[in-house]
Amino acid sequence: MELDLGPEVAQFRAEIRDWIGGHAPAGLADLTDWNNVVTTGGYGSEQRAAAMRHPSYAEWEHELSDARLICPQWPAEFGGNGLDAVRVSVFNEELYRAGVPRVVRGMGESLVGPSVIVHGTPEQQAYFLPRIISGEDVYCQGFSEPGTGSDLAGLQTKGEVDGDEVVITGQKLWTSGAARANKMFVLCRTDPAAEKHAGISYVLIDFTDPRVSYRPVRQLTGAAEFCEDFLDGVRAPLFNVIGGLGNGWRVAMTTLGYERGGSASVQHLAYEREFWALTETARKRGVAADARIRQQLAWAYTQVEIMRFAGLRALAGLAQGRRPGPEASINKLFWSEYHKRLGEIAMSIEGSDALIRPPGDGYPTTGWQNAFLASRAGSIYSGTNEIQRNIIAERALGLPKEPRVPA
Amino acid sequence: MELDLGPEVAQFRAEIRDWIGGHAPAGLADLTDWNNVVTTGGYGSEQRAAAMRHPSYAEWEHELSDARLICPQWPAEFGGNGLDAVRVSVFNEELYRAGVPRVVRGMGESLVGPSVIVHGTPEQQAYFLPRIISGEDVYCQGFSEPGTGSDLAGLQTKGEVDGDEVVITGQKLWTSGAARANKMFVLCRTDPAAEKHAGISYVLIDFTDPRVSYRPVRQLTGAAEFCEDFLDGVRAPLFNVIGGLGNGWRVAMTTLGYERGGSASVQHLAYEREFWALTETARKRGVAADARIRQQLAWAYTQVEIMRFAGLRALAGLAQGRRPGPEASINKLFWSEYHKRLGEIAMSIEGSDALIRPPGDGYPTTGWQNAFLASRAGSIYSGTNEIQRNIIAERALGLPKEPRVPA
Amino acid sequence: MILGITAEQEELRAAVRRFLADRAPISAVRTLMDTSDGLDPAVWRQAGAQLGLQGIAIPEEYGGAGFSFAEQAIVLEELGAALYGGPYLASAVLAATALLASGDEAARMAYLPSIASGELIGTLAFTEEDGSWDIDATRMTAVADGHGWRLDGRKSFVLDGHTAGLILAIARTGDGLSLFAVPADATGLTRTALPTLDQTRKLARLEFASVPATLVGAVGAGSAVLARVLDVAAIAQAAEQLGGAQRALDMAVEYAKVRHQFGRPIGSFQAIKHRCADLLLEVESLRSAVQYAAAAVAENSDEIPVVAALVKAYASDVYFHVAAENIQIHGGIGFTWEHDAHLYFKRAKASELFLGDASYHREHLATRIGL
Amino acid sequence: MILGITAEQEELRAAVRRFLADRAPISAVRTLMDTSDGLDPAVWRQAGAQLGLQGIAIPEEYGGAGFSFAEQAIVLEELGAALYGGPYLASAVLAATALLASGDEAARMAYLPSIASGELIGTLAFTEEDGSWDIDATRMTAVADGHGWRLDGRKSFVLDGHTAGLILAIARTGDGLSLFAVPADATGLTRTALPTLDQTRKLARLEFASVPATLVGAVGAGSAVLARVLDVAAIAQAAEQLGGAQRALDMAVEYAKVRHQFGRPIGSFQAIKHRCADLLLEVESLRSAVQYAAAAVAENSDEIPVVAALVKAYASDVYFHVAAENIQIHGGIGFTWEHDAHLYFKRAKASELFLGDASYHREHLATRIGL
Repeated sequence: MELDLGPEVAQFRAEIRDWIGGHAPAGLADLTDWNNVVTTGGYGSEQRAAAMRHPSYAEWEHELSDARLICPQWPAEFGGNGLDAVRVSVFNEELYRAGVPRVVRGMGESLVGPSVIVHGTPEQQAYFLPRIISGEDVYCQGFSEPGTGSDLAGLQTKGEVDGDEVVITGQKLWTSGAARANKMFVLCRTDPAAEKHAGISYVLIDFTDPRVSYRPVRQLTGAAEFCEDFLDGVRAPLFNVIGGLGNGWRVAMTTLGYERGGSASVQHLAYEREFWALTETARKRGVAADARIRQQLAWAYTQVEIMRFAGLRALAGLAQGRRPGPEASINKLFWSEYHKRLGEIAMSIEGSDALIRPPGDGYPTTGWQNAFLASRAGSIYSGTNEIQRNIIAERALGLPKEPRVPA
Repeated sequence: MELDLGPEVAQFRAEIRDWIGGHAPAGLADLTDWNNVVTTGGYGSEQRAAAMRHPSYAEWEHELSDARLICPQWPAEFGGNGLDAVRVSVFNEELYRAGVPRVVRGMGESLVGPSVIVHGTPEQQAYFLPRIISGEDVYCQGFSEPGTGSDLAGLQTKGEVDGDEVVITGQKLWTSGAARANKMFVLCRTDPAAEKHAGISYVLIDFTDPRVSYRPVRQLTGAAEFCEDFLDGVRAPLFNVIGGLGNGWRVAMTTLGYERGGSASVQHLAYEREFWALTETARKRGVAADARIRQQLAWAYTQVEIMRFAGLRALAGLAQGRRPGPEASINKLFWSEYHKRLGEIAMSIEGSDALIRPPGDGYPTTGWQNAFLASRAGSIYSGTNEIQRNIIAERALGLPKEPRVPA
Repeated sequence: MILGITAEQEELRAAVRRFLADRAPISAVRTLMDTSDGLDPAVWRQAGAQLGLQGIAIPEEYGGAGFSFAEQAIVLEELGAALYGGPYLASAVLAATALLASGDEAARMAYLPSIASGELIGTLAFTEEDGSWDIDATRMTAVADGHGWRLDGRKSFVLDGHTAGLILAIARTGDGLSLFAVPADATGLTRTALPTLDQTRKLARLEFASVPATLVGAVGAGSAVLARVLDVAAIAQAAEQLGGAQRALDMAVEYAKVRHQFGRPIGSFQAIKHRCADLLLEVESLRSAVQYAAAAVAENSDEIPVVAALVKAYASDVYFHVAAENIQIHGGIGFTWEHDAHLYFKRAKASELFLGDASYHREHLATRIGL
Repeated sequence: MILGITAEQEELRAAVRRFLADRAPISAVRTLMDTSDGLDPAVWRQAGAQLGLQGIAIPEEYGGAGFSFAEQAIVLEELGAALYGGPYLASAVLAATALLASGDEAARMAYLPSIASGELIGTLAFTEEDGSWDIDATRMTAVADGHGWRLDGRKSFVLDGHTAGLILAIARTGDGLSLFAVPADATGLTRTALPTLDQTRKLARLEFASVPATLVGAVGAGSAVLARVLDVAAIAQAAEQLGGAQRALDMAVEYAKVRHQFGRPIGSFQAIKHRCADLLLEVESLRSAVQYAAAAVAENSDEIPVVAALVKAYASDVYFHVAAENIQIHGGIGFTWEHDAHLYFKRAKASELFLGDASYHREHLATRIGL
């Protein structure tokens, strides 16, 4: 069943479908399962990379750029198209239908841009935003540190103001996309005397600076999608401090609020495809008639469908003008717990064969082995599920916070 | 397989088996599934009551009394037999083997007696202990209050010292066996100015006092096994304060330490019987071949067997002189969570028939319905499972306590 | 497909909630649960005449309000939240859906207007004494005599079977299963109220000894009608379960905020707090599923068989989980008869078992998605 | 039955633990897991010659130390805790048990002394390419020629099959399954190391092309021998799983005490604390079950088949649960290759799947208790 979002959205859908039909290079279609990257963290980046290597990609990028459909959710005054979340979803759906990738600007689009739009000065907006849209500036995130996992505000990276510059020294962790980035948005402590959440500043730095070094951190999957970064006196002009010195926590929180959105109605697609692949595996292995396996697959199907239903409901709510509630945290909890279980079901279905990896150097794995292993990260990164449960309990249910411990 | 507990215990077993064989009235055997009462809270009290109504019961009580086998774990100087936990277990096993009930003195035996033995004066010991052994004094517990569930030390019942008496006023809750009791052991606050855990006293009161009233609290099972008690200026001589004024918390904690013990190797028996009854039900309903039901029954069997294994291991540890560790909390968590799940499995097996109760006034239930409903209490009473998890984490694993909140 | 809740639907929800709080509060539920029919006729009539609840999803040509199942799902949710014990599911869902699905215009005209108004209580008798919810489990026979049909056999677990004025029964003919209408006072029909685990929901056993009956729809069309009714009933039941689950969660959260232990509200302890968060996730997920399933019925989508099995399985798990945790979070007081937690707990278990449990529906779901 | 741990057993445990910490620490495990045979021969020889670990449960008349399986279970537990990757389970359990169960005195005398000393590594090849752990799944054939027997077919998932000097293989003869001995250098035998999910545990595929083999025990006695070996192996595997689970829990608890977030050790948050308590319950329960099961083997009790299925199912669930939670409690660092948490996680999953998973063994258990 297709969602009825009212005549205006229907008209938008018709127009954007027309536009895509008229402009998308045929050769790009089906090259990329682009929506994989929305939630499953890293898994899918190879498909995206493949699409980006395609000769038609640049042409498609150009078309989208001309139509202001890169960062299309940004307000028109900042180079976007001012699409609301409903229209972004429709845009995503129509791209998916046409089988072409959305051209995204990663964390520049989803995190840095919104921060600059909300907290930046006109001069900062004029300088930083066009470079994100054009793809000139590619950002990676410098928030987490070895000592700060869930407790982000406990960060230790120093930012010393020296004249009209900030000099940043410290260690960051869990940076994805470091190799592709030329910029990093960093949280650092510019006022060590201030209260924990105060005294933090949000700074954009040059990631190609010689005082930046990084090394990949290998994960249990065998891949190394994250990096550990060493900032050794990196200098950035005060111009690059967003929201002013000491205001970084607020800027970062605004940012995080924008981290997920517009993907509601396409998020389930990758899981759906994965589910059917697993049923196919079960059939091939002759266990699709086993009552125990059937129960588990029916359970998994239910979870995937609920993602679809929840996405449609969220979208309908947005179309009716509802402000999003705790959906982001619930959604994160839901898919990450689901995917761990799915990985386990896949191992059950694979049985003894799951014991054996494909040959090759390093630690190559089968798709199911990788899903099983990679899924364990879902409940850890981007706010552990323990933190998500706190957020849900406090914000959606109004349960009291953990009492503050006297320091 | 039978546990080898060494030659001394083997000799004790042979002797006690002989003695039971020579003294147990034949008519009592198989009348009572006496070990049911050990853990499953109330369920089984009818069987015990049936045994107590039997004409041979008094004769058996007399025999046990002569042999100092009532409260046999109490030291000989206090009228017991000084049996250690291993020998109590063996005693229980041999009674079970012979099919005769152990004559127990309820909370007088398991809670009050040990308190008086550890904390009482010689005069108090001489006065209170023989009355428990003889059955003259039957105690019920006055600890919990409406405002204190897990947080027992938050109790509000007042005990005002007036000359050589304590005058007790307050409300108690969750008293089992109130109708059979003539005494109550009460925690009350004799010093309201003292710190929370201080200022509490442990007092033995006359439960037949006209200033005591109580009413049954009906449970969701339809039965009313617990009472709510109103103490309205009940007077007790200071002689009845155990451990001295303001020392009640320590006395109560000692008591609770004795609450479980000696039942390690017989505890599983009731669950075992219940398990086989459920498999029989599954067979009759034709679902014993259903792979889903088989998985659940195999799981349940595993849990019951683990109770047996854990009991044997605990007993072997005691025989080797090990001090008990966190077994009591683990055991409580284990059987209560197991039994909830077992109740649910029983409902699955009963299927539609579980929707229908037997006819009759009140809320009569089938055995499986009762198991299903009654099982929900197991994770609440006698220290909620949340509290048990705290105890296990702190005492067995050494994890830090919840930080104290500034009041 | 319309999803999400419109302003009109919010008004409907508020009106139903007010009505139930006023006329069928939990005190009334407790009084009625001790009676054999569990029904306050005045409240039932008022629900029909004043609010039009029984006929909300019945087309206007049959005397209903002509709203869609999306609206009826909201009514069901509120009834579930209030543990309403009257024969709504039996009459306004089972019987009404069976009549609509039968394609029998005469039967529709004969019964639906009075079902819609609440004057007539209908039910559907399909389960028999073996307790199977399978369509093929029917053994009751229907034999044509000169004038019409005669039913012989037994039905059990019939929702409000002893209270209904009209019993629609599934019986086996030489040409397959067929649907029949039997008035409550038919000769040869014996009705026995059954004591229920969930006292707020009434069931009956019906014995048919050569009971005269009227065929509804075509001979042999009963399987298709029953399949449709069971799917819609599963979704309706899930809507009720959602309402109950939401209410039980609200109770638990409310208590966790006010109950203090160790100088803190117990809801500030993660053991309680995180559990409530998980329950909210489940209830919100169930809400999404119920809204979608209701929309599927409203649109008569071909997804109905799949989402029916899916949502009934999920709702059964979620409601039971929430209702059980509600007792645990309340502690001792939650285990008492006086507290309402057990009423939700028993309704949760009973609605899980009614129409087949979660495992049963997951097996159906597996089959229906082609496994 | 002797239960509980004696002082001698505690000494044994301490000695094995010291030995492993010294000679097979996790750094060595990591080095060896990147090799194809996963074996440091010097450590292996020392374990045999100095500590007598390989022969601990082998009777003295066959060159063993003549202790019981209760002692061997302790060794296995420590090996599991250390993620020791050598062929202990293959040689000292699978091969030794098969030889003992075969009743073939000549074969016992021929192989057990060198297995006991560690000079010979044996293994048992029974699983084939379909990955089934059922006794009846064997398709490899053994045909008698003039001089002896010839084996044809394939084995897979053979534990240390490429490292072993002696392969005991189950093959189908006209008179049923039988056990055969094949030296590693036999003509026609091709051995291929397989890359494993759990790199600390090595598996191989073996191809037999008319390989000459010696019959061990009676023709047709292979089913009984294999049944016995599989039960003992399940219990041995469970003992290893216990060791791994205990170590993973220790890691999690230790980290929860030292890792601070929000100004507190994370182990003071109930979300972590209660989870650790639940894990301890599981590990302690598993310990009780493993001790009982080991005693059953030591006494050759008729409870073996039941407790083997029971303990393997339970151990598989528990170890995986603990190993998975260990990663979660460690957070990001627990997801890295450098941290050891993943080694336990992979071993947990691999030992769950090896010999059949929990569901498989619960089904066996159901059958064995007469369901």
